Amino acid sequence: MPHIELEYFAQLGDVAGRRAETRETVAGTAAALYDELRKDYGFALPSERMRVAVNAVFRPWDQELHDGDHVVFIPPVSGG
Amino acid sequence: MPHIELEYFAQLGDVAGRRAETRETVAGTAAALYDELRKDYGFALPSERMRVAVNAVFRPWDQELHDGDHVVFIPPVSGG
Amino acid sequence: MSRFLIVDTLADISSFRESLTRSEAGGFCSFEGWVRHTNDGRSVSGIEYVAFIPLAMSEGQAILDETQARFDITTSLAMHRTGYLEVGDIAVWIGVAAPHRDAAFRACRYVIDEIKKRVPIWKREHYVDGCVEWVACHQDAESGHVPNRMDESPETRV
Amino acid sequence: MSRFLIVDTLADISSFRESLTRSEAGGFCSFEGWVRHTNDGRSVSGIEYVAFIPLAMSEGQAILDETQARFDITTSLAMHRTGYLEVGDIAVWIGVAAPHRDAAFRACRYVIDEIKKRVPIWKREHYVDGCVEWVACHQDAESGHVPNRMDESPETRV
Repeated sequence: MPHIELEYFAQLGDVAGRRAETRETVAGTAAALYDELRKDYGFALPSERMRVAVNAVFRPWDQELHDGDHVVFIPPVSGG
Repeated sequence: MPHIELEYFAQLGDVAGRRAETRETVAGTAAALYDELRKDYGFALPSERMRVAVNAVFRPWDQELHDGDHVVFIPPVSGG
Repeated sequence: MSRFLIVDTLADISSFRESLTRSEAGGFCSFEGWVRHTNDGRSVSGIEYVAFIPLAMSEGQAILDETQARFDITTSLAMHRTGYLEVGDIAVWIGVAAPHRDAAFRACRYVIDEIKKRVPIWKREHYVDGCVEWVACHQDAESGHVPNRMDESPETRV
Repeated sequence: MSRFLIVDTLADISSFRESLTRSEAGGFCSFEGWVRHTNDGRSVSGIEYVAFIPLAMSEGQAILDETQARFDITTSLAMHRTGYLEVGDIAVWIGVAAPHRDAAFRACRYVIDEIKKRVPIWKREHYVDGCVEWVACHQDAESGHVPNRMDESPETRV
């Protein structure tokens, strides 16, 4: 199974109880991976409210994931 | 005749050849005084393009003038 | 060189401003976001900012590049803080120099609006009563629904 | 105390900005007008500003009072230079602090727009070729008519 590097920001980090992890997953897309994480951690935010970055670039939800990819799910931002 | 204290700014000072003067005049209003000055100095600007300040307060053109009043005709401003 | 800076210490805004002076610029507009002492009536002791730094830097730079293309400006620079900020500290600084003032104002406004929409930075407010909450989304974890306030981001406050 | 200042020496804008910090303000917008090196393609060596000081001060203060009444802002300050300024010098500085950014931007813009319309200050440009001309009206003395450019004041340039 591919290994994915995950980083968690803001409330995702609090809910997951960690800032980062390496995860073995069969999820083939960013969307599938987020569904998996919602089941595991109970993230409240639906993907419609989120964006996803793969290897530090914004990508569509159907982005295919490959072994070693770095994935960050982006909750609504609040900078400024 | 009343004595009026005049100060000239910007191009008015250049055209009049002075920055200030005390003028004896029969002009009873600011408008009449400006007409008199246009005749004497050849100011190009019509009063519609000007404003007038009496004793350092903007006043209407029909403002009556009194002995000792300080009058400034204000050409279009260009600060900022 | 990137003109979108993410800085984890007190920023020297005089030097930012100085770096934007150009003899062809006649107007300069800057915006600063300051940490306020209250949010929704609660007393705030400070705000913690966290950024996903590589993406925040590239997205911030993209905003400045868009701004340069969209408005008739000479140059621009933006800085966003991370870490713990106290009331009165500068969270964000934006400066735009332009030949004329209209472009300077509109470009500066565009940059802050886009930063707030798009740059992956999050803030957590520390209240005087000891509570600590992620600003935009702390209601979600409790209620499981997306409140309107997330859309409107009133908590972003500036 | 008047918050509209007319200053005949190099201004310390850091202290102006500092004087506007408020813990209830979340947004701060400032505008600076700088002396540009060209006007209508001619090289400018400097600009001389002359003010009818008592009226300029009262009219400037009236603008700031209107701004305070019209926008939801915390405080504001404006400074205008007089005397001879070189290219790059600051001719005007305006700062507005507000709870939220929209009011800060709009109020700051209002102040500079009104200053340019109403405050009795005039500038005379010194060109590198040795000519010296009052900006808004130098065509009048020659032609006796009022050119459109006086209405639009393109020469004010920011």
